[in-house]
Amino acid sequence: MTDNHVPRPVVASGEIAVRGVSKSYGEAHLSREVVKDCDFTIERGKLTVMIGPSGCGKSTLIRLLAGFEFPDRGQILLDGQPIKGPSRDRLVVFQESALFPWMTTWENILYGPRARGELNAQALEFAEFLLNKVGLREFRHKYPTQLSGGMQRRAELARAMINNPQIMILDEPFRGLDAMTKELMWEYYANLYEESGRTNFFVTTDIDEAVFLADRLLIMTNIPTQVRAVIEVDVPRPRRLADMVTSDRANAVKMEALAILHEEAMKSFSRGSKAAADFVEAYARRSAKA
Amino acid sequence: MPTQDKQPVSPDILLGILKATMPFQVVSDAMLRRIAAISWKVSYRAGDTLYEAGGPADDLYIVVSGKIDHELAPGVNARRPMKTLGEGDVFGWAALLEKVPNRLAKAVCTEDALVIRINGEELLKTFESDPDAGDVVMSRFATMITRDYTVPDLIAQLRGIHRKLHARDAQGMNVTLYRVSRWLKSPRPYLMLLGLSIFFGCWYLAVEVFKLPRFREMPGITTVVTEWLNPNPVFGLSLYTEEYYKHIAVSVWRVTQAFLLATALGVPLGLFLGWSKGVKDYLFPIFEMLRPIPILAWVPIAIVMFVATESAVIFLTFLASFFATALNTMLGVESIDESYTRAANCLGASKSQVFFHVIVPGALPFVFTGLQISVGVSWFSLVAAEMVSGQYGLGYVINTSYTMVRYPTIIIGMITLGAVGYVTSAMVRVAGDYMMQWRVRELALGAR
Amino acid sequence: MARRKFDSKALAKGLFSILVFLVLWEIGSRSKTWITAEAFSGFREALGALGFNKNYLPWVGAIPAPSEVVVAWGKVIVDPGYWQSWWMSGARVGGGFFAAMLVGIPFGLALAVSRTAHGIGFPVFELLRPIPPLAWVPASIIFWPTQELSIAFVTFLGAFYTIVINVVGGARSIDVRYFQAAQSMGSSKADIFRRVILPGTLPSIVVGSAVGMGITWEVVVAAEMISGGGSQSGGTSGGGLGFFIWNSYVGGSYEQIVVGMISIGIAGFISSELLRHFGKYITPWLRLR
Amino acid sequence: MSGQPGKLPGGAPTRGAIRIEDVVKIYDPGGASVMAVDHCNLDIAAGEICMIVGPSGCGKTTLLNAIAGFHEITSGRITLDGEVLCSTERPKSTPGSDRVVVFQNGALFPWKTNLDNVAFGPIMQGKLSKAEAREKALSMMADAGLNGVEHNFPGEVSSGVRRRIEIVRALMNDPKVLLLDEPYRALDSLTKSVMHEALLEIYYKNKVTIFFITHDLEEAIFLGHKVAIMTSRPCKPKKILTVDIPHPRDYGVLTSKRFRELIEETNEAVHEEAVKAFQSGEKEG
Repeated sequence: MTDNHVPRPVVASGEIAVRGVSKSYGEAHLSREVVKDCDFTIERGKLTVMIGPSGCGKSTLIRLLAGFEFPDRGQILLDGQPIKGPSRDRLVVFQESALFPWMTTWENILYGPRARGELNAQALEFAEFLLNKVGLREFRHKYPTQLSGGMQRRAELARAMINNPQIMILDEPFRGLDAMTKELMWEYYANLYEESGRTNFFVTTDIDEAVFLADRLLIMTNIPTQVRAVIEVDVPRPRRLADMVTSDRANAVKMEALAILHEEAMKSFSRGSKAAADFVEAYARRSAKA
Repeated sequence: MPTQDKQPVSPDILLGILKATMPFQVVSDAMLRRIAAISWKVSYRAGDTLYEAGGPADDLYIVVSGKIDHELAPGVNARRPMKTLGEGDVFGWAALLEKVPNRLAKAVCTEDALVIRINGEELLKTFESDPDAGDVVMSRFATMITRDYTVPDLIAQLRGIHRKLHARDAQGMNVTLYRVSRWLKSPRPYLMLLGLSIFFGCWYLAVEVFKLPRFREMPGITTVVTEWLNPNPVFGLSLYTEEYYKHIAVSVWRVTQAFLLATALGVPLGLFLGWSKGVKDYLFPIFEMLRPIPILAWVPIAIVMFVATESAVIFLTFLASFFATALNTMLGVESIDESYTRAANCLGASKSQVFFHVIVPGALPFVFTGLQISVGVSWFSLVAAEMVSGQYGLGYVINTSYTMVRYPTIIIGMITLGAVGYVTSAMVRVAGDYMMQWRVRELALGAR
Repeated sequence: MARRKFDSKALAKGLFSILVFLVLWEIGSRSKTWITAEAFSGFREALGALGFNKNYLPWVGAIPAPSEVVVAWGKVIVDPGYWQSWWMSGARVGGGFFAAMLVGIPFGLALAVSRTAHGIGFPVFELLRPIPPLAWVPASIIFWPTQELSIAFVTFLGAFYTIVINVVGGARSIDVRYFQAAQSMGSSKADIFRRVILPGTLPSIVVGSAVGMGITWEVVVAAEMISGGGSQSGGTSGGGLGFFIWNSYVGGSYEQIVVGMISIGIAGFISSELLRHFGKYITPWLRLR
Repeated sequence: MSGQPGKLPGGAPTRGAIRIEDVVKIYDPGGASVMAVDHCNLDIAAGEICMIVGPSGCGKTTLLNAIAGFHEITSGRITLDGEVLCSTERPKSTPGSDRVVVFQNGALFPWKTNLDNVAFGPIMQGKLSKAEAREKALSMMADAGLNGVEHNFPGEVSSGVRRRIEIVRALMNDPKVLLLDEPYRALDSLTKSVMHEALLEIYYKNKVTIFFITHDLEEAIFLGHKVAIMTSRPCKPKKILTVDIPHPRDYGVLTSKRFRELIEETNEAVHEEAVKAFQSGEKEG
């Protein structure tokens, strides 16, 4: 199926500028700075990948970008306008599936249009198109628990794309899948991205995933999070896994990134006691619920 | 005697030194700088005695250069009492022990030495201000002492401090005050007051001011309170009468007996039901057959079966608790991940060891959930049993007050019952927290 | 939910042990002296020293044998009064239970959704909750004009607390990611309530109502016994199963007590099974897998 | 060969050779009759790190369970240093502290402190007194860089630390073989790479035979002396690869030429099985 069959608006805008953003959590003297003076730009139409040690505050950054929380200092600008709250322009695909367990695949995909009262023929047609695209046609009436891990992630991608967001924000979307399924998902996702050409912001801890997907790689420091290095991954698209393994350029990027990440990971590792990051993660989860 | 008096050290130099010592290695720079602020450098000549066993344990020492002979007093029971310390070694850790105000060892300088001295009290205070980091250091001290000196006994004391750090973290004045002030700033206390005043206000207005149709017969709040606080109660029961406490005591005693009996029988039964499929196959059907019968339906049979009313009442109270406890214990055992028992098998545990080290502690969270429910239902059935057949007890008070038309006493009985019931279940909760430290600490971290 | 495997061996074992139980019961009650206080006479001295009284021990001989129970049941089963008791109790349970659902679910949702409502309502709720429902019986008799209503009120109370607690707990434990996902797809507050909070709370409503149903039966039986079985009638008819038991006791027909107990057990079992199936039906996403 | 443990400092290990001969495992032989392992043959030398790679649910864990003694086999034979663990005649081996398992989701007892967890084995076997076991545990934990967490409960430390503690707990018993069942599956990949180095470090000190199950080819080639790529259900070796990258290794290996060549060489075989498993998984779904 090709694109001219589908009623799909062209995405033209979507550039995020993060300017001197800081954020801390915790009470009184127990408070900890999780993100500190963070500065970077997510360029229009590009796939920017952020990589850093686990629990380094990447998820906090995502909550800030999505508008679930606000920075203590600094600004986040979307096409020059500060972000005021969650919006369908910036769609988040979560780490581990956030498909509504009480809805079938079909209902999940249609959630966005239905919630906004835009459930029309066009939306249905687009949903049908997406369902085919992610290969879940036969599974439309299944509940998420009946789908395999890989299928859940695909359903989630479809649920996000039906909203035509300016920017897709993905928080370790393939975490927890086994290595083999994961690799299949990468090719799949890269393909979707290449077709749509919209701005994507992808967060991961997997170096292979990062190098394979990224146009631009942001490497973050350990907590408090800052941008440690930016690497442009100038490997031509479309990319295939087999080619990436043999590509010298990809390997050079991997080597460079690995050296930095290894150092950062070691830093967080040397502390035996529950890492500060774990504490902050836990705290953030708790306060988000309360 | 030191050849030189205490002199301040530059923080940067000290940072380097502390980073090279085992207990302080992993501490953040910020913390190290704070430690640097309470540290002094002191030089000794060969032959100087730094301290004798029994002397006051004030400072902690770190060797920068030179050699120190460190000999633990015989009373410490160390397996390796004598040790020569050099660069990077830490000694004088008696200053950090809980119950030891005095030195445990003798330290003599054998080669001109430069040492860093840190006041133990000050150091502990620094740890308390950042319990997370303090914890790591204390723990590393414990490791060091066991490894280098082999005196496991002392570890307990370090651990005591380490626990205290935890406790202080939770109850620390600062945090508490901060939380209280935040609570007061939030709308919650005022909403709570509003809610309670609406409730009591409605009660007052409906019964005593407007005398609404059906409410007129109900005892009003002022009547209840004056009766309750009256030294000479109109209906014979108040905070000042001996009777009142006797009823409470009788009810509490009955619940206690029934609860203890239910726990003593229910927990083992539940453990076996969950542990052995054979036991479960045989016994569980009988259990399931009897369980749907409401406890109160047992009342007449209980009266018939027991000659003494007292034991009938306890039997009924026991029965409800027993089912709750046994069932939850069984579920608890069944919920234990198979890999725990497998791991124990791998590590060479016998069947009975698996039972006591894995099954019992693993089921504990569910057991306590069961006990929590069990207290609740035991009060529930006690009240019913006392109402139907009993002399004394809060349920009896409520029922007879009705038949004797002492209406305010009914409400007094109800309130007392609620309060006593609340206290007993709180006690079970506290006991559970005490026995399951690991869960308390996990939950405090928000780990699960 | 795990698929239940039909295990014929386990079934045989279960039937065997139930049979053993019944046989022991039969023997125990027929012998009249077995497990009596007298059988323990050897221990009496020792127990007495510990402050025990022989009267503290159960006397199985006082309980009618299973065979007698079956005979009594055969007689009662043709009595329309017995079936009317079923009906009365069932109606009371149903009424109280549905009232509790009707009030409890919206109340619980309000507490869960609105911080203000929670701040005002929850402390009062927590204040009243430790008072066992049966302690309300006399107060309820005084307040309500008819005895029927007072029984219904206590029944309602029994299920109400459990349902509210479960609704509040369930709504609060919904994963934040679902809210965030919904928000980032542009849902309104009303939409989040309808499409996320409601279905997300449903499983705990089902659990809460199952527990609530159990409590309802307990309360109904007790209330019927305490208040003397409904307004008008005497005899076996009309008072509900709780009164059926009480009346059998007063009338000295002990076989009928056991018949009543078993009947209530069956009734409770049926109602909780019905509820379980209904719960499965309304939460289809939990049924699979 | 440069990849052999014999080249390591401290002499060659002499114990812990596992031989798997013609092992077959059929679940529910009467009814559904699902074949999990099909005539599997595998030789693991003493002190070797053997990586078992295959898609999830292919039957790798069945093999591990047979060695550990959690499940019986249908036919075949498994020996450890020539001693028969299980065979057609005696289908189930007895779990013992010479073969310790590190579980996929971790099985540190949450109700014991980390120290007591590590000290658990010798105390249970009655080999050491409580105090002695604790002392040994402390020094082993310190050697593995785990000081500072001894008196915490497992729930209080990060998952990476938990896995290291679990490995130390296993090594406390001086086992012949360590059986690891996808121990790093739940960790993120950066922590994982640090964990790999930590595991190798421990291995260089103890040189115990390691039977390591994974679905990650990179992990397998990075750690292993030998990599057995298994077929999707029923499970048996499809290809056995000897990794000739010299030990000791560090993360630099990941970007070396030889490493990439090995990945390339095996990628196809693994990918094929993955797609097979993926598709059959979808059908089941």
